[in-house]
Amino acid sequence: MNSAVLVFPGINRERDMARTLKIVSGNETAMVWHAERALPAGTDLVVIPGGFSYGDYLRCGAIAARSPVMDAVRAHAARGGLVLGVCNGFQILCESGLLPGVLMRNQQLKFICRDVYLKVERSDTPFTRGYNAGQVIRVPVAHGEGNYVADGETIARLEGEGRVLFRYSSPDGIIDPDWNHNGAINAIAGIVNAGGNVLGMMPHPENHVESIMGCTDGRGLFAGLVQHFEKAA
Amino acid sequence: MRNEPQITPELVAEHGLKPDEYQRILDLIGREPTLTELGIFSAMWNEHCSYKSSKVHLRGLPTEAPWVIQGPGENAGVIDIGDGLAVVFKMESHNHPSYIEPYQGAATGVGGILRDVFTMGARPIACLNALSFGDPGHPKTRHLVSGVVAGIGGYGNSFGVPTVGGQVRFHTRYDGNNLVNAMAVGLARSDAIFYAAASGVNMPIVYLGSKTGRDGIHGASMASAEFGEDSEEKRPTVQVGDPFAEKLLLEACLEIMRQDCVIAIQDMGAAGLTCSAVEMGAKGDLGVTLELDRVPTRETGMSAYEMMLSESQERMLMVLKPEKEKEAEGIFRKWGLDFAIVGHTTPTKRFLIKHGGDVMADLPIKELGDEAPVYHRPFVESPKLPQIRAGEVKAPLPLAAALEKLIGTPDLCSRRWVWEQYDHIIGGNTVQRPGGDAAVVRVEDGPKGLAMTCDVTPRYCEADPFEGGKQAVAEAYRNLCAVGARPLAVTDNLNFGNPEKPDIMGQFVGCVRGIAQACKALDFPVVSGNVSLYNETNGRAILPTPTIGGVGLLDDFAKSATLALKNDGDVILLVGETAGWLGQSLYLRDICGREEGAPPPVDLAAERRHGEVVRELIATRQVNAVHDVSDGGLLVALAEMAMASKLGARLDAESGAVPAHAFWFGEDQARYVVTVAPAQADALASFLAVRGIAVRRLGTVGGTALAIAGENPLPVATLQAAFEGWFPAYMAGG
Amino acid sequence: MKARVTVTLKTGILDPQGKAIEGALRSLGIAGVASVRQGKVFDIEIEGASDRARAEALLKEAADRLLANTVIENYRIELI
Amino acid sequence: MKARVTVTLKTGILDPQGKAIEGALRSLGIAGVASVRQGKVFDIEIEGASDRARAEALLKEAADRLLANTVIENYRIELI
Ligand SMILES: Nc1ncnc2c1ncn2[C@@H]1O[C@H](COP(=O)(O)OP(=O)(O)O)[C@@H](O)[C@H]1O
Ligand SMILES: [Mg+2]
Repeated sequence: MNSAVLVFPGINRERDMARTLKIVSGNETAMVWHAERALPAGTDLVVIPGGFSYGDYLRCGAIAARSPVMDAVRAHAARGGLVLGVCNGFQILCESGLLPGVLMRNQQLKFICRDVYLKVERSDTPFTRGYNAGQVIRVPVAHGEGNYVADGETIARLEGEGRVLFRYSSPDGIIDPDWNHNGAINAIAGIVNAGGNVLGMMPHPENHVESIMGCTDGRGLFAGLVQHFEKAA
Repeated sequence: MRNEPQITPELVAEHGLKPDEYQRILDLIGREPTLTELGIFSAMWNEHCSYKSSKVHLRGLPTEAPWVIQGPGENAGVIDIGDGLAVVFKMESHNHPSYIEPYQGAATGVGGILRDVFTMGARPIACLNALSFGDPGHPKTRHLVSGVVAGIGGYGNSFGVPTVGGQVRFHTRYDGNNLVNAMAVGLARSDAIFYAAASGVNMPIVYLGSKTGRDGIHGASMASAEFGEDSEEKRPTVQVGDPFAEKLLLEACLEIMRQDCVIAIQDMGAAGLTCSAVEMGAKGDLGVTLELDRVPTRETGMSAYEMMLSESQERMLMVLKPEKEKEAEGIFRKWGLDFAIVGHTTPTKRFLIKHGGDVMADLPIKELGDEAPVYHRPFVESPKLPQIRAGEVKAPLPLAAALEKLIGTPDLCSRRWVWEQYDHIIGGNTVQRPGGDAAVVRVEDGPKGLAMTCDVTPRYCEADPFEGGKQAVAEAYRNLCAVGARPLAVTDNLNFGNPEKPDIMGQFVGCVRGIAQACKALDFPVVSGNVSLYNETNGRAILPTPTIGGVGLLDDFAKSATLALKNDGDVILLVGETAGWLGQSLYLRDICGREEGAPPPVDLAAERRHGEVVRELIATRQVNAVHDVSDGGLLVALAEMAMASKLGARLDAESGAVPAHAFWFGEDQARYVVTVAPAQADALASFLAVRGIAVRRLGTVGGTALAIAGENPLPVATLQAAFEGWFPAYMAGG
Repeated sequence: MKARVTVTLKTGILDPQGKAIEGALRSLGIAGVASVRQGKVFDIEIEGASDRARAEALLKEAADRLLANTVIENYRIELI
Repeated sequence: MKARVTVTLKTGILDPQGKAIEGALRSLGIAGVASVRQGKVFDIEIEGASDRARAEALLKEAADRLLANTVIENYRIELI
């Protein structure tokens, strides 16, 4: 799997992401500066990592979404290439129009860093094939603006088309406001585009791949992607 | 030189200079200073920059060890951890700014300390913070807690460093003077550490980072002035932090350092351009000429005075290798940062400031720093307080009820509300998150790990500064040992009241002597630090608060110990002696309503012996859980171990000479609780006994309650509710 | 020339900040506020003199392309 | 009654957001913007009818105590 991690000024989880990709795929990852206009040849997976691109100023992800490199990402996505946006990456994908909706401030207006539980809704996607449908995984969140909002029609479409891949849940997979730390509509933690090849999610699976973090539940996502490309090859 | 306003006694006083200090300036330069010069002197000679009240005492601190690469005197201390790696760390206060504007004050405090660390060539890998607030009932406290915590998180999260530990306390003596002590820890290659001293004549001095505005002019003087009723009026000096700019500055600086462009580098902290330029010149025995017309400004019409004293954030000064100028500039432009050559080094040892065609200041550079006044301020030792005898303290509540109450008090309850606002996992190296004895962070890809902690018990320091100073160091040492780390070095942040008062000066001197003695005894040198004085409002000082930040090393992070109980049936042992010391304990204060007595004495030899043996037990995997005993005593420590695991414990009743409440809640020092598999319990106990270390069996792990024989069992869930409840409920209150 | 662009949330879009402020005002004992919605203003200095039409076109472009997320926000431009 | 409270940074206070937006506009090729400073607006609905003086007092209190950080910000109240 050839992956490219985008680096915008203010992004700060690019090293976490690159390390994880290396650990799981065995390959080095290309780090792509925001001012680039093309992705490295042969890129299978584009990853937009977490952080505070442009300080989260204006709106999270707004300025980064308008960088030169994003045109290349749009083209990659249009060709059916896979794109993964995590946290700030999710925000950037929404701001760039690759995913619908927007991430607003957390309901209680505070930044929250903690482990949360995610219910994996489907396993028949390249991003979730490493999990079973209905499986609950534990991964950390670290964000102040992760409250997914979209208009009713969009939500209905997302739900109708099965495009919600991850939802905040209790450890037993129950969807319940007490376990939805940021107040997202329908406890949405991650969605894909209509083509199913662009995933945005708020939690950080890349921080739960090594046992030193006390949990490796995030590994399945990356392992699944690696499998996906091995199959394809 | 340009004629500026005549220097009047009022102007001198407004600059925080005493008449005799002004006389000293006149003697040094042989003429009346210009206003810009007066500003420069006031910045260099205030308490914050010159350490004039504390210097003579700080000399008593041990600062050396074979693993110390750089002790106090640079931007941060540096220690060697082997494998060609060094750890760079320091702690600094931003107390006054955080009271005036809690969010920005705390945020810029974090920004400042991060800059200190990456200025030396290190990538920051962790932050900690020690916070002291006024009484929870005080009308400003909630607002301050909320702003300070958000500010620390706001800066660190955006910058991208995990905030992994710290302390939070409440006491009415911080009502008008909350304390924000921020610590940053970075990692560098030990052969690529960068220093402030300039070298070479006619070398370009480069200004980097954000533009200069009128922020925080007089910030450094403010940090050295006592608050009065009018403190709210000092507001416009507040600085706003830009963590985004700082992140860019970090990446640009590290890149420029890798390209071997840098001769000397100094961040602009307190008294910005003045302090950084003087330091570079003075340390390198060189003069410095600055051309202020070249300084990037974001406001029009800034005077030389304003530029020299501005405390705009996210700025650096660098002496560049001339042949690398273009390369360096390219790197800074790539990161979108300002880059300007604003001066050069000279052989004259003069600090020359030019602006608009005029010379605005022409001062002897060495004297600005070295000839700052040094005071041997008079001090009186704090009176010794009587020892409280446990037998004379009545127990107002049964043990379980007292525990349930204590665990839900502001000082003992969970700090989750605080640290969940900090990204404590970014970097993917946080082996032990907040909530344990010390945070553990993996070093690069391992196997080494660094442990870090912040500690001080101000009520002990107030009751007995010397013992309190010792205790702060001992507790930091203990917290590091409790996770299995070898304590290497400390940074300190000495927060006190007005040093011109002999009793306050006595607290300072006592604490520093205590710290010095403990650091010597524990082989735990001080490599960096910061002093914050004049923390007083209307004549009332804070509790003496010498925060100690400790750093320790684990050879294998995977072997670090945690406090959570592990297995049903494990035997619980107490290492160390229990006399039942209730003086200054939280039990005495929060259960009995008495803030009294002498604090527990610290036996440094025992601390060292016990610490070493606990480390050995952890390294050889003989123990399953480890926790030190500190605030709240033994039963509180056991409750914390139970809550971390949801497992309970069955404890034997205390049947010895010590009254039960003193046994369970006394705050005797040098103690650890460890758990061990039942089959090894006897062997372990005799192993310790053979070494002359007091050990006693407390009971076994099991059940879902903390149950002392003969007492009501306290369900762990009940404890947990009390423990987790206070902070969110308090912060939600209106 | 100076201008102000005001960006507000479209009706129907949830405003968690506004909600929180309502609650905070109530707990401060400031009664009588029925609702709060938070928006942004951008005070913009435009280079050169006084071609109002050009300035408006410029601001509209800035608002459409960056300052507002037109999925959830409306904006208004005022030249001062 | 409806009101708008506009909160802006005091002159001289650093506005990192404004600075970043300036840069972004420039790199989007939107030329001609000399400077941007960002502020907040609060659109507030006040209960009850039309005592303007009372409403103003209420808004002033809300601004002083919560909506604005008067250390670094100014505010303006408009009743609509
Ligand atoms: N301001 C803070 N920031 C981050 N973590 C904190 C803060 N205050 C306390 N903590 C964490 O909460 C835990 C308990 O703190 P404390 O009671 O001071 O520990 P100890 O008694 O072991 O010194 C520690 O892990 C500490 O790092
Ligand atoms: Mg401890």
